Amino acid sequence: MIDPNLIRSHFPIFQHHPDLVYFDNAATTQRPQTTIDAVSKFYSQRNANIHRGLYSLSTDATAGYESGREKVKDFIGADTVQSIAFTKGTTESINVVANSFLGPRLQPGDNVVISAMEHHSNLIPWQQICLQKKAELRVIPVDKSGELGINNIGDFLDSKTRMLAITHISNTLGTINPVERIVEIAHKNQVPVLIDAAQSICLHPINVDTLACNFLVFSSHKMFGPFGVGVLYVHPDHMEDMLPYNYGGGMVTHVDFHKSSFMAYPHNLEAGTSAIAEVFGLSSAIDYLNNIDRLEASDYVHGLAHYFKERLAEVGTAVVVGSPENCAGIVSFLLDDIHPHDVATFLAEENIAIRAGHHCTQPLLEQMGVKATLRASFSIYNTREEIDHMIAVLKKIQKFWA
Amino acid sequence: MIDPNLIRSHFPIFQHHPDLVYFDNAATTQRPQTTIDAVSKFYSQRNANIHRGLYSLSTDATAGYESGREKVKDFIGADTVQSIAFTKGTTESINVVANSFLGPRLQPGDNVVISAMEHHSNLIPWQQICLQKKAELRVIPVDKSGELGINNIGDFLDSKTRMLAITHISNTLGTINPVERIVEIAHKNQVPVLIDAAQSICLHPINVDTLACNFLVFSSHKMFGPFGVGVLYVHPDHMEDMLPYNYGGGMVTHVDFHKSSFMAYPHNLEAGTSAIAEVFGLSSAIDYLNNIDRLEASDYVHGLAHYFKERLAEVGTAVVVGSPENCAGIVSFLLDDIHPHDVATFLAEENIAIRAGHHCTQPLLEQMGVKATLRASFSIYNTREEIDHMIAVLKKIQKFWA
Amino acid sequence: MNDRLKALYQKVIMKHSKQPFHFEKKIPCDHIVVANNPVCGDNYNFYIDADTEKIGKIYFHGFGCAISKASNSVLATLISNQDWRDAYQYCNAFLAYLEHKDGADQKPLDPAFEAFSAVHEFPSRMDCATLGWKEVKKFVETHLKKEDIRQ
Amino acid sequence: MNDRLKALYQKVIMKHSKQPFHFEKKIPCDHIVVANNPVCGDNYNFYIDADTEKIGKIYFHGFGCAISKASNSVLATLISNQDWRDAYQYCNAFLAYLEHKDGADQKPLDPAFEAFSAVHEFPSRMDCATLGWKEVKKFVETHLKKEDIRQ
Ligand SMILES: Cc1ncc(COP(=O)(O)O)c(C=O)c1O
Ligand SMILES: Cc1ncc(COP(=O)(O)O)c(C=O)c1O
Repeated sequence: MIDPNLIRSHFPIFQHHPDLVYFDNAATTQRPQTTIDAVSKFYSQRNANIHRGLYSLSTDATAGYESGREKVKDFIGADTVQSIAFTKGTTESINVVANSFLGPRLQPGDNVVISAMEHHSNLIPWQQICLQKKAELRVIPVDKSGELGINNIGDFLDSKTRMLAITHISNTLGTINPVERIVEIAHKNQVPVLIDAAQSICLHPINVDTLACNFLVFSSHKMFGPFGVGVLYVHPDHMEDMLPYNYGGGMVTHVDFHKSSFMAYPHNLEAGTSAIAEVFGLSSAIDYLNNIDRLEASDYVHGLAHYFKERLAEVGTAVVVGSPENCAGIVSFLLDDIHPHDVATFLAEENIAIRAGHHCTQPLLEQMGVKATLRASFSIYNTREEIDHMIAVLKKIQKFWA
Repeated sequence: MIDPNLIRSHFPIFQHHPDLVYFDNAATTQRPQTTIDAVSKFYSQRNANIHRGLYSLSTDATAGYESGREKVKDFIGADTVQSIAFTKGTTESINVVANSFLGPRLQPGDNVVISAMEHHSNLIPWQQICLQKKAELRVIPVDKSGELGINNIGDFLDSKTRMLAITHISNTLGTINPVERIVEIAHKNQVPVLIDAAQSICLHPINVDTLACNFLVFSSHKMFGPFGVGVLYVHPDHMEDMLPYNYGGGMVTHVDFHKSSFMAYPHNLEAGTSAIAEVFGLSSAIDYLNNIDRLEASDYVHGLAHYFKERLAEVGTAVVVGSPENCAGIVSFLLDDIHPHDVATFLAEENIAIRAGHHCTQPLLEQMGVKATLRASFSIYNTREEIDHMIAVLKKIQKFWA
Repeated sequence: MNDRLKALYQKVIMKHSKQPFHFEKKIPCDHIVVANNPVCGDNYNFYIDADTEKIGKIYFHGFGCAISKASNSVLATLISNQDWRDAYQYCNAFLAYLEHKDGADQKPLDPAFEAFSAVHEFPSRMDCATLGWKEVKKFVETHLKKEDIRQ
Repeated sequence: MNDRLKALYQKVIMKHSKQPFHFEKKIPCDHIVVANNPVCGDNYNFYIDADTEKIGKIYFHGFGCAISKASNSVLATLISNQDWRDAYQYCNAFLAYLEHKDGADQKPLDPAFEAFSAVHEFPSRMDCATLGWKEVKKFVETHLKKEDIRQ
């Protein structure tokens, strides 16, 4: 059983702001003390640069960094630690795949398929490489409920499709896409699949081995880990295809002035000094996640979203945007015709932190016929009482605005 | 006056390893408690994502992040805060300039000029863009002392030169290049200049306004700040020329499925969630540096290097590699024909942390006629006593090897 | 509702936001000035008639929060039919008032500014209140510069 | 010199590193095996004569630390003139001995391995001691696979 109050006690932000109702977990989660300590302990006790040092601080830092890679590998069920590259985050991971993998194999007339619910980070990199290579970007639409017509996905794929990039969970609508089915359909058509796990990695157990996706990307800061680091998983089939992205120290075998040779993936993608302390922090966040039952945790959080939608029905003309059957702990909604920014400002005055805006999904909102929404996104430290509080405040706002 | 023992007390690594002699500051510096606390305090008390939040945690985080930009601006004497983009580090900053600025204006037959003492990070990005665009990479050689013939630099520049990229301080030889003169010469030839300040930013006051360089790049982790963040300074003349590098959230004005428009520099280069806590840490590191007299500090550190070279003369056949007149706190050397790795292992057993290898400057070492060196690099927490200790150990090693 | 909120969402603002002045896509017109904030999604057009002497009527239309709508409504009320230099002075004064520049918050050039006195306490909402004014100010500035050159 | 160092830089190692066995660019030869560690810069070539039955003489040359040089010198001593399968077994046994695999550190296949028993205590030097063995093992493996296919 998830005990939100126990969990809350692990997150020092709530000691510091006892009244904080933090419903902006889709933007970034809070960090448990253990993550924070892992970072500061690294700097206080183990700090050194990695890979080339012969003294114990450096070999120890190197071992810790590489064991972070191992930990990520186990966390997502990858076959080999060589599959895991550390990046700056989801956004960089996707740009790397678009440029280092797809770019060289994309011909004029080819196409790339995404869905209409993608975050800008899983849209623009594909859009731009398609523009550059005169390829076509195809977009699987969403229906009114905020779902993809899974049965039609096959229709978007053909022998010229070079990539299908799709989010596991919509950061705006909460839709959980049936990624297993999607990968199956894509592979039937010989199309490689990138899964954007930014929103799912925290509480949804993912196993890349059974999922069989070709690429998986996510950010540490959305899973109780530090900012500044993320992951790119590349299936062993494609590891040799990954070209370098940035050039610099730490990714070469031999350099002379007029030509260089590069290490194999993942090292060829880790040019320059890595976010070393951040990898220690991410390792610790994974330890934290491994210590909770993530199936229970996601059930708990989905339950909060469900409860919130139920209670929202009481608030007169409030409307939920999208109603996917399979829905994560993320709810977009509108309060009458009050602009989301005004509502968010009122909520903020009551210590309720939620987002208002387009959530980096402008085209999706356009499809849904809205310009901006309020978005409440829940995590394991949130409670029904907090939701009750928000509902009460929403009612007050409505009254004030009437 | 620099009091190394006082300074040492600010760096918790030395409480934890009282016997540690840390002479690997060119690889990464240690962090003062204030930097470490700034990061953990951010996570414990102020953590939120920036830019789009309307609640106070987020507006406060945004303000802190942007005041970090302001602090960097003041630290390097930039005219406007718009000049400062946050990147992953020096390596990424250089790759950005090579691709987002230089790439589109580099024609077949054009050339780019670097020096022979560049770190791989300030070499390979230029080499690769030149290979791709059929342009020429010209290399200003170093002489036996490890200096550039400053009087000949003009000879390398012509009307086809599109960039001069040069390091302020050599990370291998310690050479301090006369960057003011170099910028002058380049500008007389209408050539823009990128200065790699990775090694100088910590203790050498730099003013981009008087230096008048076009680009300046450096990493937080080499100036007492966190890993995972660095800086790209772009002169206002070129801000409009900077194309996006990664695409994603936070850098767009309008997005639809088939085309996007982007914000102006620096925001168009900060796609995805930034290293927010790391910027807070970097701000705090700059506060730390602003509280010491950096001219005195660099004098002190150069004095340590000078003292080390003097004492090294006692150690029989030890040789210093390079003897630049103007030398920072970095010394490369060899002990007889004992391989640097063996020496470094012996030193490590006596708690002396130094690097052995090519220091990401393979072509430079080739020019100097060596394959690897030992490198001692000093900072303000180092002392002459530590150097005495190292000299004693070097003598022991020599004896053992004899 | 706490006092801060009451100060921000004053009656005047609520009224302007619910019944904005000259809220209409007025085409044709002499000039269209776009006020667009990509970060929050606010998006307005100002439809401006003007001759060399002075600005005529200003209409506006678009999407944004109550604060931005009220602020643009007040803009349309105050700047319509102003002489170019007066319009410039008004824009400057409004922005200075909101940003507490040089004690400008003490004495508003126009009493209508006072409805926005609390925005300063909500840094995240400053853009909402100032965006339209900034863009219209730029438009007026460009005209004045051309004038200066011509003279 | 502490005991750890004395154990690492034993007399045998110092001797091999100062006077390596078959340290010579032996060209022509049947095969050249490259052992290159980009991280530390170690760079050796093995010059190997061999027929279908067995490996002949192994020479080596290149640049690296005392540990790597001694390790490659021992390799040249032990693997020269071995039958292919024995060579493979030796390489495996040496690597297992150093990596403490399945208690392999208990009983070395060859007493010459013992000089390297302390390397395990210096994780950053493991690559130095194993690089050459790993590359030669790969070379032998490739030969054996071809054999298997042929049979
Ligand atoms: C001169 C110089 N340039 C560039 C770099 C690369 O910096 P980073 O690894 O932080 O990207 C370094 C440090 O390794 C350096 O010393
Ligand atoms: C679904 C999705 N994809 C991608 C991203 C981008 O992640 P980041 O900003 O950490 O690069 C996000 C988060 O904003 C997201 O929710």
